Amino acid sequence: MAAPLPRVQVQPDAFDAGQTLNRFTAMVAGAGAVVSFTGVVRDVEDGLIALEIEHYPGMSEKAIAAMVAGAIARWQLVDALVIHRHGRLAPGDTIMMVATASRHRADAFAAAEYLMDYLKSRAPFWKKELREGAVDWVAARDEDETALKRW
Amino acid sequence: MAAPLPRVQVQPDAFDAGQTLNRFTAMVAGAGAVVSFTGVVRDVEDGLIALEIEHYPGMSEKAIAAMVAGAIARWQLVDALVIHRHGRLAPGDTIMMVATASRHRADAFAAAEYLMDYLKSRAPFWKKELREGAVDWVAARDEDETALKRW
Amino acid sequence: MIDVLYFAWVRERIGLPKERVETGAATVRDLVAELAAREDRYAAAFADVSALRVAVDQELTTFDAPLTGVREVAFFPPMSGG
Amino acid sequence: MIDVLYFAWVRERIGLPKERVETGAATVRDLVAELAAREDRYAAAFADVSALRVAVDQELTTFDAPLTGVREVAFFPPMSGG
Repeated sequence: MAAPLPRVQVQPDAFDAGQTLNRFTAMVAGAGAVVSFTGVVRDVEDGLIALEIEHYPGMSEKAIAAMVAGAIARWQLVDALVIHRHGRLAPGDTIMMVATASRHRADAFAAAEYLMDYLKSRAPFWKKELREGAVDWVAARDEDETALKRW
Repeated sequence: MAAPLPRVQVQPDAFDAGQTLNRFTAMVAGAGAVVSFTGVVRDVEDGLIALEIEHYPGMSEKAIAAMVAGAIARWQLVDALVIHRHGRLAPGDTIMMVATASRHRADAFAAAEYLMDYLKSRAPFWKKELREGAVDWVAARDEDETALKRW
Repeated sequence: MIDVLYFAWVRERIGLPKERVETGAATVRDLVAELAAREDRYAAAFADVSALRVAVDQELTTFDAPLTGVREVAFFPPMSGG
Repeated sequence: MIDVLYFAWVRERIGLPKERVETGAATVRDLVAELAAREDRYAAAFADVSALRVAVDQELTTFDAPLTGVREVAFFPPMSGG
């Protein structure tokens, strides 16, 4: 029996999303519905060399834990987890993952979307894109702020 | 390089949801957002011994392929896949899985929910629950039919 | 000749998964009437068509669907997959 | 004494991630005014506070938040995680 997965992990290290999904699913035996979201550094044609993610150590873990507690209070979840990396990532690397488990698929989907919306705009992470000859901080998007209004 | 995953698989065999998620994610290099849904036989306290899933061979594959095509036409998806098992399953077994990939998380979430709503009510599968001394066909739920109205 | 398929409790009630039916029925509804008139087990299965769904040549349709040129008709309860 | 932290381009513009500040500022806004008056790099970082976000003791808050008893204030651009 593997050790239980922590609900919140903020780490520089790579993680295996598929293995995490399987471990999470095995942990939530009462749930019929498991939803996962995986964010991947886009392997686009505009010459991205790397993504650097800065975070606010201490606050990032607390902020995410509060979001997970908020989701658990609001929907009937058996459990939820969030993993978010920081540091330097290459195109194709997995940035982060959310998983939610519920008896009801609607709750699992809603909670996963809620967590993503809050992570995008309320967790203290900042992305910087490194290209040949250019370094740009990724601006927050208005549509991410707007997405929060539905909750 | 592993063979590409088929978009639709209807099969009696168990499959590894985590490994499928990883293979799907590796296939969709242009996508930033991957959503998965995994349906698991609930390990509840009401004495479920097994779930038997009957399907309509031929139609089930075609119906799911049409749903996936519908999702791809409606949202900006890089790709999508559906795996659905039939035959005898035990509590804790994975029944089915949907995965969607998009540049935008909203599209990936919406398409996964759409596929789930259609799979629940429009794909020719029927579930039978086996308990000690009782065998019951699972009735379609009104709320699943209602869920289709939003699309 | 049309292949008629039954699934889930419809299959159990009628007692077979598939049969070839010689019919001149114009629509699914007419075919149901012919089948229901055969024997009690058919009458029981088709007692309430509002509880049934039908596919014609593997496409979901209504009981008013015409049967001209059709090879396969399937009757079953509302689906419960996913 | 308050620990003041800077992240992302605020950190880069000011040129350091963290400093201890001796201040009698009553609110975050007062602290911003004190810092902006120090040097050009601070003035540049705080030129448009509507482009900034603030956390007090690791909780997101507003620029009107009081600083009584506070140990840590952090300034940063809108977040872009996930």
